Amino acid sequence: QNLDSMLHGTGMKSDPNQNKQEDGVTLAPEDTLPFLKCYCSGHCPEGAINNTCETNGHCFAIIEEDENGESTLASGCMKYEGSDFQCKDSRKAQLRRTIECCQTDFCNRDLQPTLPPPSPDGLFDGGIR
Amino acid sequence: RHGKRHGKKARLRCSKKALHVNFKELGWDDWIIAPLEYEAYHCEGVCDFPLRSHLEPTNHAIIQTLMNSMDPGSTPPSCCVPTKLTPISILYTDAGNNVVYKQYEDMVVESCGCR
Amino acid sequence: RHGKRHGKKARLRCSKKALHVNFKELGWDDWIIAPLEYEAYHCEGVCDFPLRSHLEPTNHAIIQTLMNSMDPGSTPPSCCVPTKLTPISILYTDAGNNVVYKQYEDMVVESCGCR
Amino acid sequence: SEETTCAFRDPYQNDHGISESRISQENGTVLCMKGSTCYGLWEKTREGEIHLVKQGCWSHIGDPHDCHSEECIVTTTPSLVQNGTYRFCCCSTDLCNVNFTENFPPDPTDAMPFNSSHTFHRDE
Repeated sequence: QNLDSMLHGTGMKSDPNQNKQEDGVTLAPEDTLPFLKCYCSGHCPEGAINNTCETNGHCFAIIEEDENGESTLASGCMKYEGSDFQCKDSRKAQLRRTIECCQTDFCNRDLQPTLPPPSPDGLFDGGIR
Repeated sequence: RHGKRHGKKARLRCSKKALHVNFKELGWDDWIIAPLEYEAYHCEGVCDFPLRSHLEPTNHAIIQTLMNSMDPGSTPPSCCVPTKLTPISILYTDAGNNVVYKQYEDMVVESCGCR
Repeated sequence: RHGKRHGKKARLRCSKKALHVNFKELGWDDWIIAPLEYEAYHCEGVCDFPLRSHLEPTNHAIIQTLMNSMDPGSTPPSCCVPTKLTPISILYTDAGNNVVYKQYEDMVVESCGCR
Repeated sequence: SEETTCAFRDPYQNDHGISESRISQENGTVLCMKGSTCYGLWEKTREGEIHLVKQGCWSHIGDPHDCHSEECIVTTTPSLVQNGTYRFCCCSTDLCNVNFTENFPPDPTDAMPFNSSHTFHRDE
């Protein structure tokens, strides 16, 4: 079997982040370059130095409880695109968690989100700030 | 407790892992001249909430991740896949036994993300 | 026997499935005015050899699929993810309680593929 | 499908993604891209007063069944925003978003049936 027949010589460019400019609309926030520095822990990008990451969106801190009731605090960088959704989170998540977002350098280092109270029916009314 | 889970294996989050490709083992050393092996990497790990910015999530991946955290049984999580890839050059002999130099696109993972 | 596996549940191949998103259920009807629900679809199913052309596999996905079929334990298969997405319009109120009309990119799956 | 002309009103001037060239300020209309539909948003107070909030192009429909009627009919229960007083609808013919009619299931928690099926005109 020949690699050539299986592989394409000039593969499709898979750059999902084309700059989406449409008839004169200026650069949207989601297309700006990273400018905000945040503190990261728990899941930093590869090559992050001094627990620092960069983004064009928000810094965040999140406390979440796992299936065994153990809670973890983590923090990091969140892209602008979709931050409306991620910072508002959903109050109907199965596991208890609270996320807080902010937009100044390293503002998430001192954030101390607290877990929402468990709700009677096992689901909880997740807190978002 | 920042980012540490004691006693419980921290779930591997979406990241780039090694994937060594050996064309000889694939049985292609009868038509590929060089290279006979290369590091392709691959992407592996969970895509959980919140999707960090270096994972370049689309809005759809973010919505799907939220729906998964509401009801894991009905909606699968988003998937950890390559988001940036680079080419490699390959020297091989074609059907007419000519030696051909070609650049094959999207052969090496540069970065991973959740989609 | 073309394409039929008797007695064994045919494995679901990578394809587009329904995913109905209800912003009210997500608890977002306190900031989103319209729409309050939409069809986002999602991608699900196995990416097995050979990867069909409509799944628009990258060269890396083809190589990874081959390596997986040689040694499933050491290399995961490529993953079924959205390859084309379209936007939706949303009317919402921002932090200043202004009504904003915005086009959110990449919200609806148009096609799926293996990456 | 052809381009659609819709009534246009954007008091906050914060619409993202509509280029100025397509807006005609004098008669308050906008020429929407191919495949787009029109939308309108009004506020209906408890006393029944109607205030126009926004009108324009609805370019990307979330649900394939939405926005294909010739008239602007409010068919879904309003969101909680602004205490449920907003009325949103979308439609697909020229200037169909000048006014709206209501035809949505009353909110079970609402004592006074707040939905009546008749036409409300644009703020003059």
